[in-house]
Amino acid sequence: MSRSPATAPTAPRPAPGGPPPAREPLPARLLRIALTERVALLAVLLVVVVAVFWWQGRNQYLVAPYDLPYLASALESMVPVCILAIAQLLVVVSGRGGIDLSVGGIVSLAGMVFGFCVGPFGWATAPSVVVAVAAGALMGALNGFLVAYVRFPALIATLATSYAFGALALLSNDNAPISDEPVQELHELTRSLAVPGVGDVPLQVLTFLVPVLVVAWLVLARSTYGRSLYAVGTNDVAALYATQPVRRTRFLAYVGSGLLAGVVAVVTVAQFASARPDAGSAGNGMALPAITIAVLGGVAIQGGVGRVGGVVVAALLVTWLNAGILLAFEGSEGSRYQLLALGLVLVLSALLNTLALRRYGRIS
Amino acid sequence: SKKTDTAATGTDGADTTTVAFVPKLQGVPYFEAMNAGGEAAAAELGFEWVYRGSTTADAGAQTDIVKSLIQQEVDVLVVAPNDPDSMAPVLQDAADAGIEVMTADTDAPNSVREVFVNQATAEGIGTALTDSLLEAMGGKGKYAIVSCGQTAANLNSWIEVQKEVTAEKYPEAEIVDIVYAGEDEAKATSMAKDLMNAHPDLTGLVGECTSSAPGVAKAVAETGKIGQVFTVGLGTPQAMKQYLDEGSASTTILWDVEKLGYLTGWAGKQLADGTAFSATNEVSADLPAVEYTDSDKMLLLGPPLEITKDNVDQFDY
Amino acid sequence: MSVLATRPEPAAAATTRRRPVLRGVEGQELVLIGVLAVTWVALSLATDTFLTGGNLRNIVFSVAPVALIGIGMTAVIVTAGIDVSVGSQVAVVIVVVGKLVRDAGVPLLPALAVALVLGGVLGTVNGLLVSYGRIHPIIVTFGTLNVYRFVSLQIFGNEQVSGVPGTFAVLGGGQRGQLLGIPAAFLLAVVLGALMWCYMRFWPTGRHLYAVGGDPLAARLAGVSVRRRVVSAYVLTGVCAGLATCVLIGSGGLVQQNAGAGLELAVIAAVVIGGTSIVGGRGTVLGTLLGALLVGTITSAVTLLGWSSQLTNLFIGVFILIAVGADLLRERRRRSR
Amino acid sequence: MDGSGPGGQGDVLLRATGVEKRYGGVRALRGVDFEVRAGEVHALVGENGAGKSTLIKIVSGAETADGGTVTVAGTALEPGSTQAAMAAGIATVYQEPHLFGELDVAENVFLGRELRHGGRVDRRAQRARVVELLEQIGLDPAIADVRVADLPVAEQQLVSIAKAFAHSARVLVLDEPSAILTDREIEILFAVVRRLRAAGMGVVYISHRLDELAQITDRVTVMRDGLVVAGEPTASLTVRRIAELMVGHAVGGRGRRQRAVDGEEVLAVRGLGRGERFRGLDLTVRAGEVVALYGLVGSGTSDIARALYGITPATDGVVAVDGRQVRLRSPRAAAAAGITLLPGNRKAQGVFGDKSIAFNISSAHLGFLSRSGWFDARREREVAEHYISEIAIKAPGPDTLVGNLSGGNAQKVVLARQLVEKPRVLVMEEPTQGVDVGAKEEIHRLVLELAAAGSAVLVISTDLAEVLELADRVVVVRRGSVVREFAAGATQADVLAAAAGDAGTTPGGTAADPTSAPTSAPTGAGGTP
Ligand SMILES: Nc1ncnc2c1ncn2[C@@H]1O[C@H](COP(=O)(O)OP(=O)(O)OP(=O)(O)O)[C@@H](O)[C@H]1O
Ligand SMILES: Nc1ncnc2c1ncn2[C@@H]1O[C@H](COP(=O)(O)OP(=O)(O)OP(=O)(O)O)[C@@H](O)[C@H]1O
Ligand SMILES: [Mg+2]
Ligand SMILES: [Mg+2]
Repeated sequence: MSRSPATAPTAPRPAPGGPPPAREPLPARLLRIALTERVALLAVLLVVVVAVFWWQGRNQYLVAPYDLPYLASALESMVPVCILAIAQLLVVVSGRGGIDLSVGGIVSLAGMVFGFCVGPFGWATAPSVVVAVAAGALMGALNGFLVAYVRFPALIATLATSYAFGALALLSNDNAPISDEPVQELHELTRSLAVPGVGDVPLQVLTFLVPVLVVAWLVLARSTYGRSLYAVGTNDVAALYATQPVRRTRFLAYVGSGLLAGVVAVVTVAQFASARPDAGSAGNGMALPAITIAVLGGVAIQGGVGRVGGVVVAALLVTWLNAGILLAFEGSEGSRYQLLALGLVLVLSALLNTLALRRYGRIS
Repeated sequence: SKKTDTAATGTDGADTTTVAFVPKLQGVPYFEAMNAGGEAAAAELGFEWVYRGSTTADAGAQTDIVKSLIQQEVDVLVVAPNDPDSMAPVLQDAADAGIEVMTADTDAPNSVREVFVNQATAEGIGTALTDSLLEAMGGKGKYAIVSCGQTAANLNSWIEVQKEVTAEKYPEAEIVDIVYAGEDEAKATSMAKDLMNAHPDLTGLVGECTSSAPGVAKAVAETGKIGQVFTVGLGTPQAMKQYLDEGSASTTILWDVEKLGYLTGWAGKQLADGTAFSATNEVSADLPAVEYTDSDKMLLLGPPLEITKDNVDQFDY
Repeated sequence: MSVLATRPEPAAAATTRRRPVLRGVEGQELVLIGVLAVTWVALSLATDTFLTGGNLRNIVFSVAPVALIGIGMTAVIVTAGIDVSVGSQVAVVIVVVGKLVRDAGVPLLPALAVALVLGGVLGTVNGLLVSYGRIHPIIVTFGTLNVYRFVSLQIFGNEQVSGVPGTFAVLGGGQRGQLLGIPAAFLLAVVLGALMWCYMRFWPTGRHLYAVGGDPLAARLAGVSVRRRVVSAYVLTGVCAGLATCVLIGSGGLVQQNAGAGLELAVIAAVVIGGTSIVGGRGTVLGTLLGALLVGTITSAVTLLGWSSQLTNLFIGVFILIAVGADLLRERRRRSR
Repeated sequence: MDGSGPGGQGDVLLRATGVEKRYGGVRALRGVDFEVRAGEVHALVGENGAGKSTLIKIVSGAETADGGTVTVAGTALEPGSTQAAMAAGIATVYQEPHLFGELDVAENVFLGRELRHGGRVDRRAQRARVVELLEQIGLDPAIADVRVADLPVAEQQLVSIAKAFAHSARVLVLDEPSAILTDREIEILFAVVRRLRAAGMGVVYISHRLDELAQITDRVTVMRDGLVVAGEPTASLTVRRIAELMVGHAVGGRGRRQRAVDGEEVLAVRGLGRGERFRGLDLTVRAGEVVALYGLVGSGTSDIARALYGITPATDGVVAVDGRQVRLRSPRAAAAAGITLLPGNRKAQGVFGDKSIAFNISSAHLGFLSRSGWFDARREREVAEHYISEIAIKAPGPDTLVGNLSGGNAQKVVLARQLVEKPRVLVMEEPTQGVDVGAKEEIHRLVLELAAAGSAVLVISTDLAEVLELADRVVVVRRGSVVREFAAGATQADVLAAAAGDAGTTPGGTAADPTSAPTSAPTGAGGTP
């Protein structure tokens, strides 16, 4: 199971003396990849979901058309959760039960910092953004120190800090959100951008999400640090023997997670034109949905395995699935069926994956 | 089955107006009652009423739902925002899409909303809560408030009023603590008990929202302090009934939520038809004279109700 | 033979690095007892209200649900699993049982049975998906977290269950829920906790839970029926969730749709604070109960001290770090010796 | 010779017929027939990846065969069930020790088949039994209630052997038990095995130390590429013949080498020490020299290795490489100083199980394989492919998961990692653990080439024959300090005596043991029993 996403399928070993293994026909090959590679599986699912809803929309089965503009505008709610899922990807891959429950708290607190800078302090946007993101990174550094150097279980360390950060956010402005004039003007950062043929794409997709994804991909898939991270996550003792700076590598993963949470804080404040002390904890909070997306995207909770691609496809799938479901019901049932859908997608895709892996003999 | 939504896809200029109402969250009796009122109005005044709420009370989920309604091209959009300022941007989007925007139950002052349907003024609610509690407490003594979401704008505005009124009208009374239990009745109960333990001379508790009102009453009942500690709160009648009957809750302050829903629906219809509101409006037989103040574009349902064990059975929610 | 039996050298290590396992109380438990003791003493000195029956009752009662579910969760986490769906399990059980006792007037014992069985069923689904479906527990339970929540909301059908009678008052927070002045719910948690502690310590199948968590392959090779053990842990958790639900209903009143929301984190926190290793193979129920107690104490302490309630979570966070950190330092010192 | 006991006369206890097993594309077993008789010790040999472990995993129910049947005393065995296999009387010691670090030794031995008393685990009885067992296999009974995680890997191996002995079995399967044991421990093991054979038990014995076979086994079955290629009485085979059968072609013998080493000092260690683990270690290794550090389990050699590699840094003493003094605070520091370590515990310290061969080899050379922070995947592949052919790693390609490799091939991958950047000082712990004759020769050749190329090599091995074969000097460590040093050409008896100290082991004492004579024949294809 844990092997599936990150490793290429082992090519058949030419059995010496025996007949050379028969070449696998293309369709069979595609099927195998679609079933064994989590990313491929999700991609197929994504296409199916969109196609079905689009068709239903065309034939008036939905209360409104499920068209490109709608899909585009739905991306707005995907940006935060997707970035935070990438943050989880970083820390989960770093291994030893890695996880970051504090992203919600960081979003709240960094968001308040941002709000204070822009509002009461009246700073320009650019420096405020830098400060907010830096604040996020700093909080991540605290997590990283506790987990990598003091060796706290990540779950406990980040749970504790999430309580703390959340409380500080509330205390910072005595429960009140900051939403004065300059903060409201921040909404400009997330106004929608008319893209010919598509419709209005939320600006933050281009200004925040895409850059984050590109950088994350480069770091994880192409950089030396990425390699070190996967090594540490797979077996940190072996990594130590392979001269990896185990503690620093793990530490940096949490810094990265905090930094991304800081970015999300900026996006959220801009999107809602107000810095809310409970931004990251309202509703179900931001941590669990992010972890859910990461896990759906094939990030193996035991570490060392996970890809940016998988997380992105998972985020798209969930976002557009939810958007469709809302249109499928007149009344309030929609948001309930969203829960059902998410649950089923999680379990069934994983089930399909394991069955396939057994079928294709990749797990013994 | 096909959703025959002539109104929803308003392209074919069909005449039925659609008024959509987005509550803070679905399933709570309060908003379900508003929904009932809205449906009643829709039936009588002839428009389509859409009620769509999320399963969690947060701005993000609410935004997604508003988006789906914009996509649906409803004519009027009514929102009870979880976080007023956060709703402003998406309400702007709705207005840009040519939708009439209004708020009900909770206002979004800095938004483009054309009217706010207010159940009662903060003054009205705050004063009613304080008066009825101190009446039970005999005009003096220490009391504490168990509120819900720390950031809930309307609750906080009521609490402000309670502080003032207590200070001015009841010099011998004192608010000793304000705690936040979230939308969780069990937590409210446990915190209320903590408060009673922390202040043995406490004689009053206020449950500021529909989950903490029964919560504090339950705490009093469970600690056997009925008659020593008095509670009031903003609870929905059926949830409060048993506590009102056994006396662990003296009064619950509310308003006729179904009428509020009706008024909301009516107001939506007016907006859609482009009829302006007059200073006092005759909405229906039950709502002969609803006041409208142009300065803050607010329709006011009227003074809050004091629900006691005597009149609690008049309400079926 | 004796000539042949030359011992390998009694490596100097033997004395220092090697520690016998299964001492009476594990390190983390000692630390927690210490931290708790200090906190309680400090609070009784700082306030004259802490050391009152009413307050202590309220503390132990409010931790009962977490403690009860924690008993099952400890087993699950020891097998290197996790169950984040307990909150939603509670939601399903609470609406079903709530409606049963209110609308059908079902008496205590049958209602209790329904709660336990229903919880067990929900747990079984998780267990089967984990063991036979071979899906990582966190995926399974994140999935069922959503599915169960959906189920409960469907049963609620847009209205909370109000006016629930006091069928479960014996487990509730009122006088009727007390035994010798102690909340029965808490006593229940203590008794079940003790039983579970013995089971996991002295019974073969209990020990196997640790083996499964330590190295499932090795466990299988040793002839442990891994799948059965895993399923049993999740079933137990479900049953505990059912029981906790009865405590939550307690003396009746209002049952909300958001029942159990966020409970999973509270429980997992209690378990891990209690010294159970999140990667499996190590942990005890005693630690879990102490962990739950610590969190409960802090929550009410903040109110007792009259501090602004936003501070509560800040203190919970800090205390978690202190309690767990102290044990880490002990371990560190032991290793470096 | 002692080996030809009642061998082969007893009736068949275990019979596997036409066993097939595929792993994805890999055909691990291609219709294997195999049988074990009562009262015989049956050797199963073959190159790395021949399919030995797979076969015994299937016999023990740890894996499910794709074809074929396994019968115990005539009755078919339920496939894929370890319980069924145990119930049928098959006890197995797997190649990699499978124990529970968090549980104590006594509990590990009985886990899954606890001694009970009124439903509860009867700890007292278990402990008593374990103490016996530990004494039989020469372990300190005091460890009965020690966390297994705190034991060195060799002792863990012995514990898992004790586990197999603990239950009255009819067939005992030992998969390379000797791979990480000292010769002394192996002798003890043999004594126990002989007793079991005498008691009419059937024993399957997998090993790459072919010289052992003559001492202990009655019959030899040779496997190659998932097929049985020969099965004959041990008496009728020579080590060389067996080796040829395994490899499939003639293997060249090679006598002990004699060469003068006059390179300059590369590694110089003065008064190195760490607490009670080891102290006052003086050691020098010249360019082109191979020095062996020999000691019994727990003697501290492993700790010296860890100190030289900065994992658990030394507390006192100085280390110099090429005359420059270096501070070995972390593995990175050691690597920077030109020291690399081939770790002794492959599973825990060596491999990244679910990662590819390429990943495993490159993991210690990310800097070397990167340009300004960006990783060069193409060069990584090239390096991997180079070593796959260079040291004959049996695998489909660089993308193969190391977790799917046979024990010996995994070991080769870890070794390859040490060679990439031509280290100045190469420290090797058990360099050929679980490696077949052919591979062993290759690895020895590599080590010598590396030395010849001017590196200093420090071999830490408990395989005495290997030590004597490779080393220009043998440094014997006991209780954490050097007790003696031998030049090339020392006899096993001397070295062993020095290592074991006077604790009942004089050369005489060893000679008294009839089996010790063959032991002193050098391993590898060289000698004959
Ligand atoms: N003495 C040791 N023996 C075996 N394994 C060890 C030892 N010390 C540490 N490890 C393993 O290696 C991992 C990393 O250890 P550590 O954090 O010290 O690496 P590091 O190289 O010191 O990091 P950095 O270089 O950034 O300080 C730990 O998780 C532990 O499992
Ligand atoms: N779990 C697995 N998945 C895929 N291939 C495997 C797996 N286990 C073993 N193999 C392959 O099966 C073949 C036989 O492996 P096996 O472990 O039986 O070899 P072996 O004879 O024990 O070698 P060694 O002496 O090195 O232990 C090897 O090619 C190995 O790569
Ligand atoms: Mg093998
Ligand atoms: Mg050693």
